[in-house]
Amino acid sequence: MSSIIEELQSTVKKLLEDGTVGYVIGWGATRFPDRTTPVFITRPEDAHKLVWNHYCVNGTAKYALDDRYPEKKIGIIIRGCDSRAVNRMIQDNQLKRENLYLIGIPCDGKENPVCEGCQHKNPLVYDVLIGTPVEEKINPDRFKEVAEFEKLSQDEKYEYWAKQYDKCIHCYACRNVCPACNCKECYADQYRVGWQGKQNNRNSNQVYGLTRAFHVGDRCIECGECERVCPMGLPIMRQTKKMLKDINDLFGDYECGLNDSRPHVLGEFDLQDRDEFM
Amino acid sequence: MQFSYYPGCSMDTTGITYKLSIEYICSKIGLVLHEIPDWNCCGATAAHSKNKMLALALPARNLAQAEEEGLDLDVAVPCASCYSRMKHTVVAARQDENMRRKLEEIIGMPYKAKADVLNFLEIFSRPEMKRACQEKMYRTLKGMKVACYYGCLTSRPVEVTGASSTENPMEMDEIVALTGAEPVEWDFKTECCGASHQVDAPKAARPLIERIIRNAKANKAQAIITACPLCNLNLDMREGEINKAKGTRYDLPVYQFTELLAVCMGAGAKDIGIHKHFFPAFDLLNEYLRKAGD
Amino acid sequence: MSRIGVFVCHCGTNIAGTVDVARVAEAMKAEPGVVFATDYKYMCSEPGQQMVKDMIKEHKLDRIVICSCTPRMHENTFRKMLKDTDVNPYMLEIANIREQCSWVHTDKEKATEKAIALARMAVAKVGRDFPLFTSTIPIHKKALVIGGGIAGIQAALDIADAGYQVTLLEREPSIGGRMVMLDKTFPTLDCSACISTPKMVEVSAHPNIELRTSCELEDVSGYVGNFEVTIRQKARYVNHDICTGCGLCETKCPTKVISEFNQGMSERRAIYKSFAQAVPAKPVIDPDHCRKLQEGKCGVCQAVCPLKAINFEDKDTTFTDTYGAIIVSTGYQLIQWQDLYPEYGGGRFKDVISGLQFERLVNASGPTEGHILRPSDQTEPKDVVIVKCVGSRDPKKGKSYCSRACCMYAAKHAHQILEKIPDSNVYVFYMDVRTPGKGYEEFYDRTRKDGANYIRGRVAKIYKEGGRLICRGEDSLLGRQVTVEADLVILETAMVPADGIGEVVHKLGIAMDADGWVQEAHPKLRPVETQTAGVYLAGTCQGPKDIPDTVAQASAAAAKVCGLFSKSEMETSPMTSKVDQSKCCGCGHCEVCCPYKAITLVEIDDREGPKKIRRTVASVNSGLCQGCGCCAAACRTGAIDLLGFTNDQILREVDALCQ
Amino acid sequence: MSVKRDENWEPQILAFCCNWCTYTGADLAGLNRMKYPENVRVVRVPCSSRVNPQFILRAFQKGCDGVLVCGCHPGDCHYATGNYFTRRRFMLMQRLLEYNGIDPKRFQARWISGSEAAKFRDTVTRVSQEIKELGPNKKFQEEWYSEGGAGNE
Amino acid sequence: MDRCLNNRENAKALAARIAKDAGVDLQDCYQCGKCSGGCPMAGDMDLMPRQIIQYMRLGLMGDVLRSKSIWLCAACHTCVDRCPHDINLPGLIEGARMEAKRRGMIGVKEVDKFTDIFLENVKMFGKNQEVVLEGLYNVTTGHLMQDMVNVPHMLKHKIVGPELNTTKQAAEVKELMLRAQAAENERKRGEQ
Repeated sequence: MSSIIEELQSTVKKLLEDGTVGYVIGWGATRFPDRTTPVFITRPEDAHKLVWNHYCVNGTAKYALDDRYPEKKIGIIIRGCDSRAVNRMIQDNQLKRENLYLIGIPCDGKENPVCEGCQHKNPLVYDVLIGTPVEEKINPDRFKEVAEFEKLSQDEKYEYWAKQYDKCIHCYACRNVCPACNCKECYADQYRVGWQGKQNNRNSNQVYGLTRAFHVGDRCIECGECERVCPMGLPIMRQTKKMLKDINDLFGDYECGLNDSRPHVLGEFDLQDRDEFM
Repeated sequence: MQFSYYPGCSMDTTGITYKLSIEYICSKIGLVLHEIPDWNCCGATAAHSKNKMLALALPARNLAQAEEEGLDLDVAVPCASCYSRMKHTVVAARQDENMRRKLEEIIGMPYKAKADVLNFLEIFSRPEMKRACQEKMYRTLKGMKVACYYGCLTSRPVEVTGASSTENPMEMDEIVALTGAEPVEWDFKTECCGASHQVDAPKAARPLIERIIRNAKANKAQAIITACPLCNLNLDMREGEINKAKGTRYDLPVYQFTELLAVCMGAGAKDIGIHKHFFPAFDLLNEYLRKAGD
Repeated sequence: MSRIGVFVCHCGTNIAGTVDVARVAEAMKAEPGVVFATDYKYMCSEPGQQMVKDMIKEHKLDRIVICSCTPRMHENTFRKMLKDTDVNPYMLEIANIREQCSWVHTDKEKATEKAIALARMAVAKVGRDFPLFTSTIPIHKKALVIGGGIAGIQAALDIADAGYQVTLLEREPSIGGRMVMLDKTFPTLDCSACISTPKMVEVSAHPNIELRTSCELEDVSGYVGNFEVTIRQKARYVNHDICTGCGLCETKCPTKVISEFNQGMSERRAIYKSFAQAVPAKPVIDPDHCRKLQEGKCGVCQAVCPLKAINFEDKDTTFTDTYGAIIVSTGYQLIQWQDLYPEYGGGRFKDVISGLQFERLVNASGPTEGHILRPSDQTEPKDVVIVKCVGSRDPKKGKSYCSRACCMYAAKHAHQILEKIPDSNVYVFYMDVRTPGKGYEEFYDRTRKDGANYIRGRVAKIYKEGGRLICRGEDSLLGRQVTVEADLVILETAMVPADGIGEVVHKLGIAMDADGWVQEAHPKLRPVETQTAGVYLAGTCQGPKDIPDTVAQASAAAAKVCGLFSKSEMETSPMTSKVDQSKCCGCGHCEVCCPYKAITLVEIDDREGPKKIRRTVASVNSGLCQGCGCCAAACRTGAIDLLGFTNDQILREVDALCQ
Repeated sequence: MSVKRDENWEPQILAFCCNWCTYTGADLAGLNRMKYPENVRVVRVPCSSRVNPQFILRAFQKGCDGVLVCGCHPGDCHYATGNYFTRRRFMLMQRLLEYNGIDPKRFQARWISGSEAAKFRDTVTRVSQEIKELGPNKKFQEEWYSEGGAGNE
Repeated sequence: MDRCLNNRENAKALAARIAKDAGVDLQDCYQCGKCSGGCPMAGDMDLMPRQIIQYMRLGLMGDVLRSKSIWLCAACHTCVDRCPHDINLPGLIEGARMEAKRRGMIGVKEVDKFTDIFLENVKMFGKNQEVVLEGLYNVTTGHLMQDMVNVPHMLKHKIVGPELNTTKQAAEVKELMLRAQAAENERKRGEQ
């Protein structure tokens, strides 16, 4: 591990020194040994502040959205999930590949339950790779949780979700961290059109939850950031994964953010699609 | 170049000329064949007409043995029928994980379906093999017109064999052309010779042989070339019978393509068993070797 | 605050019989924004309309709700009425309380409640209406016809005869297409060239037709009435303004090339006219085979040309013109059967030919001057096998569709052989004989009586023994294998779209079906239109068909164009999509689902903080947009919205319904 | 959350109908004086693909007991391809709603052409009947939870 | 025999099962006859390959199971290779043959005998012994003199000899065959 950190730090240092990138997004240490924080390294001499350990949980890619028109390339240290986020944001026309310098780093799972089911530990795109690729494993249980939940009765499902949304505090952390949530102005903030109530009550939260699921479900890269940042511990992925599962069942194998993923599952169609509305 | 090797039941008997000529070529070009230690019959037509699982399991035992040896080599199979059965097994095991596990259970040993199964046409079609053969050939059969007969099982079903063409393949033509012989254009390259029914339904199956020979003859071939012990035996053994029964005068010796290669590398008739052919096969070769020598 | 007027129609007793119209009007008075509400016997009548106009003045109404019959009936009537007032015609909503209320319900109480709900929805929606303005676009009365086969020729002539200008585009050096290659046409056995060449000449002589041969479509932009089309004129190396078509150059050219027109069965020169009756009747140089252009040597044609019309320096040029309408008539070609059917020899046998090759063989101006001689040895075949459905009705190797014309021309070929070679035998292998056309079944009957042997089954293999071709198949009516020895085999091969159709379709923004045929707007009701307004189609580019159908469709397309050209300008609906670029993030999800390619992503200048940036946003071409709103539902931000059916309006309607 | 069963209770059903097929079909039903329940209200949209899935949520929120989306049959869309997108969107939406506890009968999509007046009548009659059997929708409704009652915007 | 086409549900179910096992949709076939036209064995068949599909479609399974054709198929796959609908006819025939065998309906006894002897041979020796095979076949079918003309040549050139070439672990092969039979039975049951 330590040699990887050295390799990482020296790579970043060199990139900053030779001016390839304006700054680098990565992880830095905090006062707690089991916490890291996202850091923006702007000077070569700060490269040593980068860390790489079991607690590098934050997604790095979405920060690039705050600097869509950079003068120099943005360096991002990306794991498998971050690389899928980059791919997705490029497919959504939000980032330009030429504005990014991707420092790939294979990841064998972090202090985050979502990592257990990860099928893409190695970055899918990168300009430079730190360390050596790790073995990938197929997750046969990708939709197990959803499938289990589907078995409940309608009322049980409703009650479950109602309880969850009773907890929701409408903080929008899930939206802010999600790489698929990249609208310029979220529908939920458009009070004039009145898509969405401002109140923090069960119904308003339910509508937000479902709308969000439908808005991002077809583009969800399964990074699990939404659940990680949710202060109330809502199982948000369970909604988006339902969308993904149905897309897989109905429209063929689909995983988002891969190099060859279909960009618009809902913006395309097949004449042979199943027809249930006859 | 090295391969695991599954000879099949007829290589020591009716396929003897195929075996001898392959061995001769191996010795010349340094091709190494590792025979699978304790192989068994592939089941041929019999197994798959009675029992689907058996038809997959018999070859699986052989392939598993090849894997067990740990040489990590593809398996070379001279007989088209054995090739087809083995390839069926590989394809089935690769396509369906449950099937692979089931097969392991039946044969009682691990089988990962890693190795490919190759017939000798596929092997000799490789550029490096062609080059190696060409280097060792100093005789030529220039001008000898031959009809290359591929048979059904090296080409069909195409999902299993992955053949480039099921009607007019060219691999053997290209290999045979290295000897100077001239492959003719003809139309029965992949028509069935009825080998599986020559014993149990001779009346129905004999005409299949005749129409192959007739078309080869009509397209001015002087010999038929095969790449399978069964096809070869079938055509070779029955040609005389047909002449006798129907009063025809077919005069086409039937060679394995490896025999032509071996002869051009210097093999004598005895070395590769030219005299073991049912239909006289020596004179034609001799004539062309002489012509070229003059 | 809006000032809404609500007018409830009795429609005699049609509405008032089931709905308490007075109560509806009364209820509407309580709705926010409503300043006036009343009921009246016939709103659509002259006095009814006058009352609306009067009330607009009296109450300074700025939005109108009419509760009456379906908007599909009188929405336009009332919009027209509003044109004479200060109210914008699009500040109008109609509540359908007849077809969807009074006529389908019997309980007066419940029907009245529903009518009130429907009226309330309309009031809610009209409150969010804002003025929209139709624009008119001028129609440029000149048509472009792409493809100069019989379909293109017919369409061009029809439009030109109606008095409009037409440009006829053809990529080959001559117009005429496939039809002029044929010998006779079924079922009447007219000489094909005799009926098509006069039309070709007419095209070249017509004052309203600009003939552009050796030309290809380069680029298309704009929309109905105003297509900007760039056309590439390929280098011909012969100045057609000077050339008289004397043909001296052709006789002196030393290079021989396989003739495309005679389907590979004769030769032409490198400087050539495709065929004797070519239009224009002037040669071009085939640069791929010309020795001067390839190797820099020769130049004989230039030396012999008495008018110095040869110019080896000729280059491709492009020119741009504006057209009001476009007809696609790019036609078909035959499937490349050689690659697909190795069991039929895969092209190894010279005497296995396609139906089109046979047409040339039997044609008096063809390579054999109309004597049926087989290609291998120029002898007269005695036994001929005709194989139908080669490439057609074969989902694995060819196309799954039926090519429609082959049954008939197979019968025609059989007839021609039996007529020209009296002691010949013809065997037709068929799966079905399809003769749905005037005089077609009779023709098939006649061919059988001529002596053609019809064998029901598909040929499995064609092989050669002793100089003869042997066709083996099953006669499925006998239930046994049959073999037929033949001197000549004619394969009636499938029609497939002409090469390059994909590019044309892409440039025009129209659609193609799975087999590559151009997609019509509606298979039954709009068979010659495409989804793009102003682009029509004719002939086999839309699917296999025979000559009568092709010509009929060409005339139909021409009629559509003439209909469009009969007006000098057209009104466009203002109810199109509109992008709020300040909200748009440029993700492009709207772009991919637009069926009209009306949405494009463009870069605009913007600021981000102090920085000047170029930002990508969606942009709608309102000339192309047809107002379906698919984009609006795809947009997560709601940055793109459909005027007349905005998100805001529909949400209000839903809210109003549930009050 | 028990609600007393009102015998005279009528469900509120909202039907989004495309202008070219289903809306025309509904008009034809009127022209033919066919009868169907009064509780179905139609919102006219140009194409079924105009219907944003959020409209459905809104309808439930505001108290609808059932929602229908109707358009042209696949292949017959006035705008060529709109209903293929509708099909994809609402197959997913229906499943997502079911997953959140809404009975799929409460949200349905149907293809009804301009000539299928009888199909329109039968569809809305059946849907109305089905929803009547399900009883009032209590899920996702604004008024059940908001303190200020309905219409609190 | 009653040739009425109605009420053939059982036979149609059997046909459907065989078709499913072969991965065939019987309705794909439009009876073009390209299969029969190219079939090398068609000359001696009593039902054309094309007809087998039509008989199965109509539920005339008796005719199919009784036919010689299902025993004469050489499994050369020419039919499916040329079939415009890629119909796995050899698969259908294989299924029909197993079903016929199960019911003791042997259209061509010699073919059945030959395969049985072949497999017995493998069970006994692990490998197939051509001499034993041909000998046993001739004896059991009564075609005593078949192919005997070639024997002198073979003996003279030592193409065949008295010594047997067997798999050393022949017992292993035998067990394998028993297990395969059990697996096959299980597979069949699973389908029904």
